[in-house]
Amino acid sequence: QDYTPDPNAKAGGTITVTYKDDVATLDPAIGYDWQNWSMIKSLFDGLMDYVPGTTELRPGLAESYEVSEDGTVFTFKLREGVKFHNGREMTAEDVKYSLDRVTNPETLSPGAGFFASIAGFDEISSGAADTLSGVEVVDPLTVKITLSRPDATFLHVMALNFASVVPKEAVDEYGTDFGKHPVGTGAFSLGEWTIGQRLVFEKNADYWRDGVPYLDGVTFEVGQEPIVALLRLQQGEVDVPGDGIPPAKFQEVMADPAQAARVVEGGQLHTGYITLNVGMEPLDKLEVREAINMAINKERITQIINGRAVPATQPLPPSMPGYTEGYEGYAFDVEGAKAKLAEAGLEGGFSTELYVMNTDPNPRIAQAIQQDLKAIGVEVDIRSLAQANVIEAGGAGAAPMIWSGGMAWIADFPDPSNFYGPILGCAGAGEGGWNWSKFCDESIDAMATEADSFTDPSAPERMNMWSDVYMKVMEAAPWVPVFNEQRYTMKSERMGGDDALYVDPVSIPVNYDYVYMTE
Amino acid sequence: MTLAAQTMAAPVQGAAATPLLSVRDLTVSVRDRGVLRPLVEGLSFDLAAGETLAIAGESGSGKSITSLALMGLLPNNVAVTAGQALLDGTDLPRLPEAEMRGLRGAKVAMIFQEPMTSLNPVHRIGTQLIEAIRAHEPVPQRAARAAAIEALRRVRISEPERRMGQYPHELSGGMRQRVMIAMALAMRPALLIADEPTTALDVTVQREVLELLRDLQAETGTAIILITHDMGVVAETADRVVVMKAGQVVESGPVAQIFDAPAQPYTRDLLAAVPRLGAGAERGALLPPEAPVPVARLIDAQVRFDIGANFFGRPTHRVHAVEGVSFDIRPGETFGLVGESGCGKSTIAKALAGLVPHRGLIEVAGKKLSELTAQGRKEICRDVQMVFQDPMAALDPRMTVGEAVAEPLLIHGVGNAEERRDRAADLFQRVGLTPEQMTRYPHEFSGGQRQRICVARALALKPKLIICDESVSALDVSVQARVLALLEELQQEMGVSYLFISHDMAVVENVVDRLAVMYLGQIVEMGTRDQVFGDPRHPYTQRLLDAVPIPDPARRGRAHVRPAGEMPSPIRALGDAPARLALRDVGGGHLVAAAA
Amino acid sequence: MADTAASLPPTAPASALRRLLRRKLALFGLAIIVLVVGGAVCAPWIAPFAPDEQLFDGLTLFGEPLPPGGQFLMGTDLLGRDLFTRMLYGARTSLIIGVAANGVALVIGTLVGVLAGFRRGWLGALLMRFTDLMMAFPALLLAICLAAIFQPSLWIVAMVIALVNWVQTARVVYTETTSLAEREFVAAEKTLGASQARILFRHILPHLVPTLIVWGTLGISVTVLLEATLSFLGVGVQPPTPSWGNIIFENQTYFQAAPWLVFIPGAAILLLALAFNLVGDALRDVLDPTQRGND
Amino acid sequence: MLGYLTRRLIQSALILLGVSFITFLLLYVLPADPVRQIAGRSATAQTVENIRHQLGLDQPLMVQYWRYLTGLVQGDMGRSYLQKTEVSTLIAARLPASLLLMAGGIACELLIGLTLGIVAAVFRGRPLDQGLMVTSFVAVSAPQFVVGLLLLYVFAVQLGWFPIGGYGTFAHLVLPAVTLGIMGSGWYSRMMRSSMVEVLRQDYIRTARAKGLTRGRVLLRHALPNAILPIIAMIGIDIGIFMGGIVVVESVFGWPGIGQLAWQAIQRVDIPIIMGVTMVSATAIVLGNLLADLITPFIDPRIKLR
Ligand SMILES: Nc1ncnc2c1ncn2[C@@H]1O[C@H](COP(=O)(O)OP(=O)(O)OP(=O)(O)O)[C@@H](O)[C@H]1O
Ligand SMILES: Nc1ncnc2c1ncn2[C@@H]1O[C@H](COP(=O)(O)OP(=O)(O)OP(=O)(O)O)[C@@H](O)[C@H]1O
Ligand SMILES: [Mg+2]
Ligand SMILES: [Mg+2]
Repeated sequence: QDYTPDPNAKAGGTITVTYKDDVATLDPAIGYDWQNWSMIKSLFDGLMDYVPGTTELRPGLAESYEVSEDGTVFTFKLREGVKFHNGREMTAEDVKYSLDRVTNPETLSPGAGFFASIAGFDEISSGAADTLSGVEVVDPLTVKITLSRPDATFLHVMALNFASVVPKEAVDEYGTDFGKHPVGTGAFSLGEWTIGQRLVFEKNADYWRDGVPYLDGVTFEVGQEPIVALLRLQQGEVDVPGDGIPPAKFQEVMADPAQAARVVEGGQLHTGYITLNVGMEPLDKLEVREAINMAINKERITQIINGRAVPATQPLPPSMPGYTEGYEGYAFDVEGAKAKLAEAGLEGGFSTELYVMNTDPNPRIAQAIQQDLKAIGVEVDIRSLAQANVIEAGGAGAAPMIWSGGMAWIADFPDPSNFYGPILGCAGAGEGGWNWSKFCDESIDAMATEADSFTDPSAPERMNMWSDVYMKVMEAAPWVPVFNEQRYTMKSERMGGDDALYVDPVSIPVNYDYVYMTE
Repeated sequence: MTLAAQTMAAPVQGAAATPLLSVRDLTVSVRDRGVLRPLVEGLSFDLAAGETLAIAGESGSGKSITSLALMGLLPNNVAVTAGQALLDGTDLPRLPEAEMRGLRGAKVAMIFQEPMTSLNPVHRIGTQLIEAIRAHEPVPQRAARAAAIEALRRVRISEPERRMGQYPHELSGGMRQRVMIAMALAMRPALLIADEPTTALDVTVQREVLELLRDLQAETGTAIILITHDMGVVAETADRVVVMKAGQVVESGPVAQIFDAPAQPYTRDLLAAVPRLGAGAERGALLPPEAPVPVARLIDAQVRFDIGANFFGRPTHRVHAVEGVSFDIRPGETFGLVGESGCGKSTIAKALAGLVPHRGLIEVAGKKLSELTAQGRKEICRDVQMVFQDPMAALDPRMTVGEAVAEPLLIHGVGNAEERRDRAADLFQRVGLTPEQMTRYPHEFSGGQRQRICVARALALKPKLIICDESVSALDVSVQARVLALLEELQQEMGVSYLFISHDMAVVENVVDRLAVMYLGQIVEMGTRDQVFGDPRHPYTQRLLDAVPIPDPARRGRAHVRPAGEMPSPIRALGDAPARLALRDVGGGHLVAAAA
Repeated sequence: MADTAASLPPTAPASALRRLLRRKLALFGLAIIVLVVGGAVCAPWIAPFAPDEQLFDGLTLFGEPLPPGGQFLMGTDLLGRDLFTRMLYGARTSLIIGVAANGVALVIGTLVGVLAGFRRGWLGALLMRFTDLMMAFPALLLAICLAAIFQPSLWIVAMVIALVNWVQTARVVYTETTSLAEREFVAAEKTLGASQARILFRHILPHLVPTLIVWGTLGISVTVLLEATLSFLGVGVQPPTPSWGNIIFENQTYFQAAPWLVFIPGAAILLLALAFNLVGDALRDVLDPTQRGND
Repeated sequence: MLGYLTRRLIQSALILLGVSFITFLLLYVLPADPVRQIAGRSATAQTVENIRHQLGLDQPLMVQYWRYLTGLVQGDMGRSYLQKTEVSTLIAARLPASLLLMAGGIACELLIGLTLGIVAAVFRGRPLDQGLMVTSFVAVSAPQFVVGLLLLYVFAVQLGWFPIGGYGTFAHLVLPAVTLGIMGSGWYSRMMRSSMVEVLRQDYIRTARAKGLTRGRVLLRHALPNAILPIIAMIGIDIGIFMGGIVVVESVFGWPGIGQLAWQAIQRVDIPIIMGVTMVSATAIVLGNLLADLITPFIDPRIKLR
């Protein structure tokens, strides 16, 4: 089930990767950004991992694992001889410590909620306990985790950065600054960090996976405007532009065969959607929501972003298991949409607001949406705001419609459930939740819970069930799924390795552990 | 007369030799909307080494333009269009800028009218002097410094070494002008052009500067072109005179000839207008009687300004600008206030006009200024009006003069717009202007006309007292004479009183009934005009009178009392009030302070 | 002298206008302003398209905007809208920002500066300390917060810009007023019994005109660009309302791929500011009686 | 002098206090909840409440402000919500770069602005003058982002004279500083021109020329120091304007200054960082003004600090 490394891979060399935004933290319990996600992946390991370039689970620090019949007890057998960057050997205690830490409210981890299925989570998060009762150290190389309910996604959760194993002594030493002095078991260790300028990762010679990483190091330069990063790439100063090819340069790059050859395209576990607030007039009417779904010209919107996406029909992206093949979704049909509006008694249309995050291309997409809705008589006022304000409005249920772009759902882990709970389920529909449609259907929720209670996450019945869940969601039309973004990235001439590594669905933008340099 | 003949002897010899500077048919024109308009036309004169030539004439007659043409410093739009000016055979106007620069300061130097603004405020005296020297001679810094100190010593500045490190604003006007002279003479130029070098100075200082120039000339043999409108200065210093009017030479000749036998009527008018000490005798009889209610009364008035700030922001020093001054002004009289710059004359005027807070008692028309309400303060303006020294500065340049004259009426709500306009027109006629001129702006008038406008404005409210603070000092003699005549005429007609402030003793003598002489914020002598001018008792009064230049070349060369340095400063530490001078009556109300 | 005086036109403003019209540069500036204002007002009639109409043929198949020429006079933008149309409608926004917001800022700045400079008591001290405070306050942050707190609309944005931009004007005017207050004609006015208000409005304000013209015209581009920055931050005028500034900011990364999207509105802002400056300069000279006869 | 300084410092402290309060208040009423940002999208209501309590954001405004203020006085600017790092550490790491850039920007705008202003004043009324004044308008109206990219493209990519972004050497500084300075240079050239025109009219300039000094010397030694006086006060004001420009310029050139930090913080309502950057920049502005006031007496001996 494991990965066969590239036979041509050569060891050595240091690559340069750029990012526009600074890296906030490398603490795996806290980091939840576009840039630090893949960095943390290379610095730390969790019990579970993915096969490079795919969404397939494989054991990480766990050598093997067993799941009880009812799917509530997971017993992980750890690898022997895995060392932290500080030289100490990793043990089961560290696993327990790490899970306790990430769920402890004082850590302020944004990922704590992922571990809600572990027994004792409620106690620790309310402060009643300071360790997870469900995590037991059986022996130095065995950890037993008991869940309070079956959770099919649990193995994915254990592959999340938040589940990374950290050494207690290092956390104690640096306290809250651990994020600036990360110590893990990963393929790379942090060499130098000049705040606001660069981070240098050094190869972990002692890495427990043999043969990797190939690179001697990775230099991340932060604070680089994407356009400038691309210029530097063209000059050979940069190997991978972390933020991808900027829209403004896309055509230029694609028009030049030499550059186009170095562009890598891949799918991404992403869906861009419009939320329709079911709690607000007149969006509370199904016909209206359907009408809006039918009114959006997704092809045109895709064109606006230079075709770097495929029109979406449903919440799940095509590469996600559980995706319903053959489902057409709501077809673009202006007349049909008008008819639906008429059905709802709104022949004359109505006016509403569309919230959108204010970075390109989102306002442009919002304007395209606005124009589409105008065609069926719906007047839309665009509220283009900073991310935080949009999230606030969405959480408070104050926004009739929100275009998700920029804050959109990129899956935390490749499982269909990840697209449901917080953004479509009742759990997220409360005040402040991320379910901005405030859509809450108990019966669908029940189905979702059932699907998640499977022991085998990839059981076909489970996938069918999820497919049904999303089909039901589409019937209620709380969203307009607009497109699934394609990842387009670029690499320098000297970069080698499978293209899949450059569009790795979980390690964005590059799987640093497996790429190599050709010269 | 014999004396005059002697002084004339030298220039005649000088002129016979080859002249140092020979100006022939010099025409300077301004390019105005593409048309050349001459500012100076056909000017010719010769100047020998060691000789002093005075260029006299009313304001705007082209005196400064001539000197700037000789220096090659004409404004961009002005140029020499004909004629030549040969300095030792070099034609100055045709010299390329680079060569001209070499001459400037080295062979031809110039002193300007305004000592206050002619030195760069941000550089030390020493720096500016050394720079002047090193601009022409590549001497080392040290040698230049020595030369600069020597130059300062030559102009008799006290403590020259210390002055080198001082900034212009730390020196008095007279000292600054001496620095300018030192700078101009540092390279021992063959020709020195002095454009109104003493106009901005006190009489006492003026005397010193003029004497200094004369001494230095005797020492270095520099030829001097002295530009002035003060005929007294001309008479006392020049060998020969060129009288200009509207860019043209009216008359030229040796000084005695011009003064004794002016050929042209313009020259005669000019001379006639010059106020002379002792010429105002006929006024004495008109002395108004002491009235029960004076127009203004000051008893022990004091004005102090706090300056400096210590740690807590409290003042550390105090300017005792006016220190216990008492006098009163009777209805219909002209009361004079004289004294050197900074002695507190203007401050008294301002206190009377309510512009600065005072202590002691100041009464106007029987009302105590310090007890007035805001309304009362406004009312009092109807009784006291002021005419400032610089009419251009005192008029809002963005307001037509008609509006300016009608403004006090508007402020005090007199009449409607129509009536106010009529009244303003009336006032215009009163001061000798035409009502048609009311729609014009101040800059469109000559200095004398502007001052008339100010007078008209002051008259608008029919005040009882008009304060004239140096109101005629900035005017040409002929214009000055006309404004003075106007003031006197108005007084007879309307019975208004004047507080006449001036440093020009000759003018004061001609117009006042009574006067007070101020020194360092206090009155040192007070009495009727005859008492003070006829029998000056206080040494300071005597010195002031002595310093006045006499427009009569025959009387030049008389011995002068050399003044004893600068006037002390009125700035004193807090709590260190100056000693009060006690005034003693020496008879007939003639008060004199005991000599300090 | 008297005869020329009689021939002078009786009313100053009329003659000022006439003299203004005599200046070629001012005329040029005035023409541009008239053109822009006219374009803004008549946009619905002139514009070939609706301002937010995303034309199907306005984009290439790859979603690229079209360069100027042909059907689209100034090309199209990234959404396939006609840039010329958007420039016309954008002129409305930009005029409001550049003229109204900037004008209000100028007025506030002038009032504060003049009051502080003229009334040197506690009021002046208070105003100046407040100005110092505002100066120390990062303007952009203030704008962002204000605009986020109030829902951004054109007029809110205009007010925010005005509230942020008056500070420099206040400082400069303050300095100038203090020196004006020392001028002798002000003392002369006091001796005439003129009220503070009269001195302030009749005698001090007119002298500030040249300064205000300089700051006012420079302020046009500054405020127009500030509005754009705010749009960029999501707190400006909301899309799809065009403004010259936000057209630039929307497209600035495309300045190589689609230069017209940046340079056309850029040139428009420049031209507008320049036009106001030309007129302002001329107006200053014309209003300044000492310049009379020099034109 | 000492008294003056003390008074000014107290005044500055009061101004900073005012700035801190207004900023705090504005951020408090801002319709965006920092806790949501921290908690992330998968957080439960419990987690959100925990975080809110943990950060003391459930306290009343004045209590929060007081806590911030007492911390600030002790040099504690709090911890970033999202980076979980001391704000002081973050700012300290980035401030030198920003100060350097700012200094470079000021130097640039003065160099360009003053030179153009002087040249325009000398050639006043001529075509060169008019050309320069139009140029100054272009400079003021040019969006910095575009200017930055343009300069980068021409001088770094095409000509290769300077590195493409980055930080470290003088060569790195040139383009960002020029970009930052260009806008200001437009202002300065206009101000310098009018100031210079005024000074060139002064008597002492005539005196200097009458001494036979060269044109250059008259301009630089005599006119410049006087003309620059009103401009010095402007530099203080400028720092405030720069804070806006710095965000753009830093991001174009990958300059590791506080502008980028502030930008990210504003986007994500990281209040401690916003407060910190605001306080630091306000301090810079206040000190800049103070410095400008302290410098003037050295250039103009007539001015006495009181
Ligand atoms: N730059 C200029 N452009 C146009 N006219 C000028 C210029 N400079 C001076 N004039 C005019 O030239 C004439 C002569 O001026 P000038 O300064 O020589 O007079 P003046 O005799 O020195 O007068 P004053 O006694 O007031 O100094 C005046 O009418 C003046 O208006
Ligand atoms: N506002 C003020 N603050 C401080 N000192 C002042 C102020 N006004 C005047 N003085 C000082 O008061 C003294 C008297 O000044 P004043 O103007 O009355 O003199 P003056 O006799 O009118 O001189 P001048 O002949 O030069 O006009 C001077 O030393 C002056 O510097
Ligand atoms: Mg003159
Ligand atoms: Mg005086």
